[in-house]
Amino acid sequence: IGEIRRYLRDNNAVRVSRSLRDIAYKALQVREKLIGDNASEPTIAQIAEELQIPREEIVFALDAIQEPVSLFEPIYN
Amino acid sequence: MNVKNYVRFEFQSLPENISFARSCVAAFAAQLDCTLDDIEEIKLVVSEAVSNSIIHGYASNPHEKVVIAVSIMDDDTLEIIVEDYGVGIEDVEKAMEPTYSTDPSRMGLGFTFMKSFMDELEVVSKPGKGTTVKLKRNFAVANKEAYA
Amino acid sequence: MNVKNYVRFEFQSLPENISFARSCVAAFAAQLDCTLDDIEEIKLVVSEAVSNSIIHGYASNPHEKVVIAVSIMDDDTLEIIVEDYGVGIEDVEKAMEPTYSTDPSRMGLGFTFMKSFMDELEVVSKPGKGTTVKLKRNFAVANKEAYA
Ligand SMILES: Nc1ncnc2c1ncn2[C@@H]1O[C@H](COP(=O)(O)OP(=O)(O)O)[C@@H](O)[C@H]1O
Ligand SMILES: Nc1ncnc2c1ncn2[C@@H]1O[C@H](COP(=O)(O)OP(=O)(O)O)[C@@H](O)[C@H]1O
Ligand SMILES: [Mg+2]
Ligand SMILES: [Mg+2]
Repeated sequence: IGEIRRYLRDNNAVRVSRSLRDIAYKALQVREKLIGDNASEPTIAQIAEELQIPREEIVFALDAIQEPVSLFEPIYN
Repeated sequence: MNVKNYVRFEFQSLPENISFARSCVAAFAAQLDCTLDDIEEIKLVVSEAVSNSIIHGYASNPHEKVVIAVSIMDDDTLEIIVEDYGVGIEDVEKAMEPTYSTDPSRMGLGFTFMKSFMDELEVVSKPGKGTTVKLKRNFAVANKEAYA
Repeated sequence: MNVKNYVRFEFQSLPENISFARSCVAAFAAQLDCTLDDIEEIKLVVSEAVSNSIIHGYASNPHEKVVIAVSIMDDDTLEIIVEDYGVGIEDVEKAMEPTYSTDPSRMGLGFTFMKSFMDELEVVSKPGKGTTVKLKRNFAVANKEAYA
């Protein structure tokens, strides 16, 4: 069991669960900071690097706090 | 063009899968050198195409299948193909006109958004057979600056 | 068992797709009534299975194909199937033993994690043909309380 725990820790496999909201909020904060620093819109790779979170998790997190489906089209009804 | 990475999804024509598909395609596209704004546009475009397949193509029957194929080409080009095997479109040119919709309660702007957020939009449809929507966008830096 | 929702995806055997696949399966699984910790465990399990296909099955050749099929059954059961068409496993029972690995630099705990985080693990493999890993977990409340 000790070995398994060490493996998990070393591989950063099971990390402290962070809510999608939390990740999304941090991503938006970092984006603002990077815009301030570089006077240009950062790429997702730059945000991911700064947060040490995989790019796809940032994308899913931001999607989770968004309005469902389309901003423009009512889907049902 | 050289395909650098590729994914193909098949999923049930359920409304909850619109947002799932949108997130997955966006997550895959995030491998390209692009911004959060670019990703928002890709999400919108995928939502429009997938919801068209479910709502129009399958008349909201949840037991059908939607297919999405996404390719990253030459490190800077994204190609998204959304396919259904539903009712198809009689007159594609007409369907693509802004504000045209066969459903009076809808805005008829889906194809207009797809065209304006992507560099290329190609729709192939056969009544009774289904519809294929092919979307392409280049994210090369030169290209980005041209818009600035 | 009644399939409530289903997605199947195929992608290239590239290392960057491990994290992509993991996120997609997690997003799909989030339709179930489960906790953040459950989702983290599902991610881990998918990473292990997909990386096995890429690293062992395909010896890290990026031009091959990995397939994942995910089903939600009866509102509370998740089934994940990860499939490759790679070298296969000679002795599945041995491969599943804790700390067994054909690569001395690895820990040999992938299957052990899959078994411990899921309710069912089934591995079918044919040398020269490929490997199918089927994982199942039930998220019913009764089940959850038994662990509490
Ligand atoms: N996948 C599809 N299958 C069948 N018909 C479609 C499909 N996609 C679009 N259409 C037709 O094209 C029309 C225009 O589509 P769109 O621009 O997205 O507007 P809207 O969805 O608001 O009607 C739809 O009203 C429908 O008649
Ligand atoms: N998809 C696969 N294709 C071929 N061999 C595999 C596959 N998955 C697992 N194996 C074999 O089973 C062994 C044990 O796998 P695992 O428990 O994940 O440990 P590890 O990946 O650390 O070696 C691997 O070393 C490999 O020999
Ligand atoms: Mg539409
Ligand atoms: Mg392994």
